[in-house]
Amino acid sequence: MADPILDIRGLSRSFGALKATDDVSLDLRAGEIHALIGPNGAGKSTLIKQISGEIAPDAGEVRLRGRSLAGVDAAGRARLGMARSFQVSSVAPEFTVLQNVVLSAQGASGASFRFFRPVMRDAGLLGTAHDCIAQAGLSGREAVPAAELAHGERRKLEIAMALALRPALFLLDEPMAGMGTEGATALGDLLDGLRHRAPILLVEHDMDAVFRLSDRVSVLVYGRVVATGTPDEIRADPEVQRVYLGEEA
Amino acid sequence: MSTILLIEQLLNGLQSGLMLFLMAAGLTLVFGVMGLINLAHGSLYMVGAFACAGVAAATGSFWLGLAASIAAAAAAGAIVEVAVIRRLYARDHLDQVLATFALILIFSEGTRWLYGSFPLYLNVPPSLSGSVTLPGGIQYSLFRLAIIGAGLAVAVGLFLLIGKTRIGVQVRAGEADREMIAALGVDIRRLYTLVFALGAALAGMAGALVGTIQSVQVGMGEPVLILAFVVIVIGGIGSIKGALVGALLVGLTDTMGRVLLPSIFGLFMETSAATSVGAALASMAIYILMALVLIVKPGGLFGARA
Amino acid sequence: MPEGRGGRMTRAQIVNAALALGLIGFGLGAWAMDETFLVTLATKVAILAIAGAGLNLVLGFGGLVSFGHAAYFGLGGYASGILAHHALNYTAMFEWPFVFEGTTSMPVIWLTAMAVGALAALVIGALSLRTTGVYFIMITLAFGQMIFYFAISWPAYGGEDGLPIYVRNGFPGLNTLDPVQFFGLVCVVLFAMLGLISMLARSRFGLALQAARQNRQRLMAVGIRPGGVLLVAFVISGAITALAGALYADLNRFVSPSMLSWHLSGELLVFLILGGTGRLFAPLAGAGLYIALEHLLGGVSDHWQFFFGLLLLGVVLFARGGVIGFLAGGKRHG
Amino acid sequence: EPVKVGMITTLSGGGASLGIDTRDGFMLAVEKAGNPDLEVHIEDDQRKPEVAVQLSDEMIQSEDVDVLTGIVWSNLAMAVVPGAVRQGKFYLSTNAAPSQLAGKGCHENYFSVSYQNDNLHEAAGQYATDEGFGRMFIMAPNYPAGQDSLSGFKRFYEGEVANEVYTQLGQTDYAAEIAQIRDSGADALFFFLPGGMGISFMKQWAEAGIDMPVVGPAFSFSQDILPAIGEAAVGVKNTAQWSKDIDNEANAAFVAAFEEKYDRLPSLYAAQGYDTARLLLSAMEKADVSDADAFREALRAAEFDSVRGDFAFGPNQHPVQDIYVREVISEEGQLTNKIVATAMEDRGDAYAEECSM
Amino acid sequence: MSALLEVEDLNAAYGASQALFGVSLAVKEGQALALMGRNGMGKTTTIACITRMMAARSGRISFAGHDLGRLPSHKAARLGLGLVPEGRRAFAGLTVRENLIAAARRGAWSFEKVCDLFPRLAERAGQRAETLSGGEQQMLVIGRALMTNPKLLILDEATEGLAPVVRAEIWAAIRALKSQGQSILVVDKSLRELSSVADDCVVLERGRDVWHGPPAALSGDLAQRYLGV
Ligand SMILES: Nc1ncnc2c1ncn2[C@@H]1O[C@H](COP(=O)(O)OP(=O)(O)OP(=O)(O)O)[C@@H](O)[C@H]1O
Ligand SMILES: Nc1ncnc2c1ncn2[C@@H]1O[C@H](COP(=O)(O)OP(=O)(O)OP(=O)(O)O)[C@@H](O)[C@H]1O
Ligand SMILES: CC(C)C[C@H](N)C(=O)O
Ligand SMILES: [Mg+2]
Ligand SMILES: [Mg+2]
Repeated sequence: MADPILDIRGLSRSFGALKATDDVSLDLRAGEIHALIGPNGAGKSTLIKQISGEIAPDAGEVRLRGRSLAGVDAAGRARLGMARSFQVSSVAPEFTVLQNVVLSAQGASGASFRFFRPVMRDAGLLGTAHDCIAQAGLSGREAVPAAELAHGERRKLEIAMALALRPALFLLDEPMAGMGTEGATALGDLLDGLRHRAPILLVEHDMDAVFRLSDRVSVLVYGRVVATGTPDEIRADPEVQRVYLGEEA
Repeated sequence: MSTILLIEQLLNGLQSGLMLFLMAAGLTLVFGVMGLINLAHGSLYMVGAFACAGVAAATGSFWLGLAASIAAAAAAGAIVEVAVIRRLYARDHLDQVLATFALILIFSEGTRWLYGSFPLYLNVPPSLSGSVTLPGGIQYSLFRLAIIGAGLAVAVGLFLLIGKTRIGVQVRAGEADREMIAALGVDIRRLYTLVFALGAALAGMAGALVGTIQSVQVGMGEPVLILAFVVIVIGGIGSIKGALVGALLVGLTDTMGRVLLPSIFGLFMETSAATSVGAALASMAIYILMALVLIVKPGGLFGARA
Repeated sequence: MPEGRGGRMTRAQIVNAALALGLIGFGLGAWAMDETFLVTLATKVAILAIAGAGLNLVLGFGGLVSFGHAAYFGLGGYASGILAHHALNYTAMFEWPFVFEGTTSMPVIWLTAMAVGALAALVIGALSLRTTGVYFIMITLAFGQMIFYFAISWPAYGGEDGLPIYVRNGFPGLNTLDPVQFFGLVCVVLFAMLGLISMLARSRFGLALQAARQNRQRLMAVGIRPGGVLLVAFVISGAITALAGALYADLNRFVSPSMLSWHLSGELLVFLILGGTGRLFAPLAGAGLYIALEHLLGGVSDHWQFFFGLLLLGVVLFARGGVIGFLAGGKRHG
Repeated sequence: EPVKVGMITTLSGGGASLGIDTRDGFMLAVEKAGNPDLEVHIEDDQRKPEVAVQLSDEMIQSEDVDVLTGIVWSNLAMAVVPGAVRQGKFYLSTNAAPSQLAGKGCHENYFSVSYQNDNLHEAAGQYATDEGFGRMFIMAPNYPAGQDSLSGFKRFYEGEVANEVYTQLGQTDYAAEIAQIRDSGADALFFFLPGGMGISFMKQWAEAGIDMPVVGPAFSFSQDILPAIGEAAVGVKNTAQWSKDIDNEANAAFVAAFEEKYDRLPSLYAAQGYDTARLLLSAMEKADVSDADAFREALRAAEFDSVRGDFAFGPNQHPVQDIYVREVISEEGQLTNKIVATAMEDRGDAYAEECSM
Repeated sequence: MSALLEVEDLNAAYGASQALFGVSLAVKEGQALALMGRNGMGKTTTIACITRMMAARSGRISFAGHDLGRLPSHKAARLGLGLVPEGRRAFAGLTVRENLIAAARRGAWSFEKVCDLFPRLAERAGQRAETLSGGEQQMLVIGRALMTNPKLLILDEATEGLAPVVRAEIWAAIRALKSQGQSILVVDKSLRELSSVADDCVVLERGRDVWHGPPAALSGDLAQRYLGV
């Protein structure tokens, strides 16, 4: 089997006495959706932040295509191809949808110190942006400032921005939260197609989506990975049922 | 330098620090806790000083003057909050800067209109005038000792009010999300008026105390305002403990810098030049201190947030 | 700046054009009527607008509230004053590696002032950008105050007394002592700077800069480091404001530490807010209104500052988004 | 031909009291003279150099004044005077007289009617020497006028300087300095702290209860701020070229008229403003302002009855005059100054030689 | 039984763009009403008008016999509205305990009872809200609303981002609350769980209330049409 795109080894991070992640190892292989589930406060977002470089781990390392990312900051990791969405929508509120996505495309292009040409007339960036907006299901809302979007629409904008980075992999922190059944279904279909472009590490509490989409599922409890397996294996795991799934399994 | 002189200078630093704390505490409440940049805080300090001078002159009693300073500043604060500030919470900081800048002009020129350009004076009340001999033979002004006491008492009171009471919790909740705390049934408008008036009262009291040992004049609040901002930024905005520590640091740095730097430069320079260079560096000292603190701790010493 | 929707942009453009024409018209009109002083006043507005434009780049677009921009303004002024001082007194400014006796040539002075401003902004910016929000406001103030006190107590160039420039510096082909020619020169600089800023704001750099104001976390996540973007903006801003300082020194034929004082930093902020933060023409609108009110009210009463305060208060409370926001409507950007 | 005077002085903000007195003294003389050919424009400089420059531009360019006057502060004078005199205007200083303008930078159109900035400090030094103070503690703010002040003092002081301290400009708390003074064991204290700084210092000084003679230039004890200092000032010695009790007709008339018109006692600044106007009026009697050379000669002659008694200009057009030592006294419930000695007679200044006029 | 909350012909707008067009709904004492609709259809806007966080253009809102028309939002809340807002909005700098007591009013719900409902919160009582996990924050704001002991509990997407077990617990809690007679207005995406508590449903589409009825009737075609299920 090919080497994993993303390889996480022994990541630990404590906040005071609390071990938010505790010696977590997992990997993300080409073409897969790897779901990360676990109770609230298990450390999923903390793990994503360590992968994306927003917070530094106390121990352990992250490798992207075999290359260690130690010392690379969040912006550097984004340039290396990590696209992430935030659990709480994080966009530029005064920018329009289009400007937000163009910003993302510009980031991917790596050239932000250009002082002369108007960016909103850059055909290349605009093309990418319109594409991604359409894929995320936001067509027609390009000119609306992000602050005026309804909650669910802002979630979609996050997805569009991640797409525009043309990433090597996606780190999605609860992308479906707040989206509504219809939106979640559409997003599921989108992710389903996306995995072949770039693998996805998906944190989600929407179990329908998780079991429908993922190739593998890891379960994080109190900062530790307690199980990894196929959706069916996880669904059947009594421990996972007890601490996380409840009667839903 | 003799030990006695050194101790006396430390006391001076402590006293000027606690004086600053009275200003800074009100500012940090309004600024850190209510999220409002109030440049007019110095004007409230001035209002307190003028009220004290006016009432003390009319009644002959410093204590009535002091009470009047607190009342007048609190009233001025409440009026300003209701008439102007209240409309600004939802705006960004910059609108607040402009509006409170306008308030400075109004207060300063208004006071000048009423009292003229000539400074007023206040006398230390007989019961607190003169100096006492402290253990070790240190002569120290009684009034300044009283200021030290008042500053410490206010520090404790505020610390309890903000940290330990439900009112404090509600005010801080208001700073985090004003709309939300109102939607939960707290009359945040009235609460803010009260807090603002409290901050103003402290500033007014500081103005009266400082006016008594210095002078009462239009514009007296501005330099103190800048220093108070320095203090709360060093300490970390919104933290009463930070304001206290910051104020003491600034007071001590300023006093000791003024005293020590010229003599230090005197060790290897000609006296006149040394005193002048030393004095120059001393006036920069607190700003250097602030820059250093912020470079090392970008959120101030006790700042909750960056 | 973000492209507005529909007719909004044009309305803002009309206001901008009116402001530009108003300034030029006022200056020329005053000149035609032989009111030399009013030409000088218009020149002052234009120069302060340049300084404000420098601040606007970081504040309006980048969201950095610098409370220490007087530092660059004053450094630009002193660059001009010191160069002219040596040139006029025929004293060497430095003798190594070559003897340099200063200069009275504006282009050279301008470049020097901008270089000095940029350098100061680079150092101060690099240190200050570690902080955010109010802490940033205060650390920039701190650096400003340090330079201010330094200028006051450094006797070589006049200290608190300041440094006179007996004759206005020269510009090739112009008689800068003629108020209207100097006014014209300043206007050209002003509109060049506004053009530059407008271009920057629309560029890729500008998009990143404005994103840095709104959400630094997001900017990082798309692979752009806000620190670098903001620092570059800060340096450009320092250079522009220093250029204004050099012009101001020439207007007054005098530099003093008051150019470095926090009052001036505050006034620059007030111009921007009064004009409408984040609007390209805010500095011009704000400085124009401020100076006009100051001038008109000053004649009415000794207590004019009282009424001035009331007027300013009225503007904040009732004209949201500053003068331009009030006139042009539309969303404010900052 | 009428003479247009532009008066730029500080009428608002801190320090307004000095400008107001200057203006009131000047206008008192103008009104008493009732000369219809004298027209005065008064503007407020807010104590800001750049505002002063703009006002002078306005007066010179738009209002076409012949004479400028009124500036209180040296830094404003440095900003305005060189440009104004180069444009052919006369400048008559009612107060500020920085050394640069007395020495190398002197100009034929520039006259100081008050003094040269150092004079009062020099006189204080002379007085300290005369009194036999062997060790003096000297103190001033750290800015050029403060540095000049201490060097002026030392120029004529022959004893030992116990300590030399520069305070911060605008400082209001002097606890640290007072502790140093107490500790120094000096015979006497000389300080120069103009305006609010002096008020604060004196009040704190009195509180500290240190038994040490105090000497200073008149600025800290002039009539406009004495009431603010209060009883603390009584007994302090200060040096001035004028006092309300100088015994001559002109002075008596001035003091009476000033009190009558403004209902307060005149200060040093009022006297200086008054003398300046009287000098100008005397020149107008003798020459037409459009003939600059003649007018200048008439000014130089200084043929007017100064409230100071004898008055003459030295070669650099700064006064040559007596400087007195005054003591602060309480008189009819009011604090005021009384002459107790003459510190220097016919004193010119230290910079006249550098002036090549 | 008379309606606790009654909204009639509500119109509201964000600046120039109208968001609500004549919405009407009613919550009866002791009952639960579900407000449903796709993203951006006006659910949150309706709630903002009811809680007086946003001024309606026109329409009538009455609650417990009072007209909410002109009341400031804190007064409306004191009449007994308890809001769990969309997007959580816990007071970031305050500790869990402080968040809970900040707006507490006397009644059956106390700190201890909330901790019984959400033991997680008891464990984290001294931690600042901004450092809580998403789900913990969600529990916190539900607890915060309960601590005001409201007559009507308004939940806007209260289970967003919660683990299935917790979600189940919260739905259980909501059902329990309702069985104790608590009146509830609830917005959620999950039709299945809504059906288990709601007595009545209102569906919004583009700012209009296009459908009223019991949850059981909202299935098949209707659900597909209005909710995309
Ligand atoms: N900055 C911090 N300081 C202290 N504790 C923190 C901090 N950040 C997170 N925590 C704690 O670490 C634990 C893990 O938080 P994290 O946000 O990673 O959870 P999560 O698995 O994403 O949960 P959820 O599904 O609810 O979003 C939580 O208990 C949280 O309170
Ligand atoms: N602050 C705002 N400014 C302008 N328009 C807004 C604002 N908030 C919401 N809107 C618009 O109002 C409409 C209704 O939004 P609302 O938030 O009420 O929808 P919702 O039904 O709660 O959606 P969701 O399920 O996504 O939360 C949407 O078209 C949205 O774009
Ligand atoms: C009033 C005086 C103290 C003024 C002083 N001569 C100055 O130049 O500032
Ligand atoms: Mg999470
Ligand atoms: Mg909603």
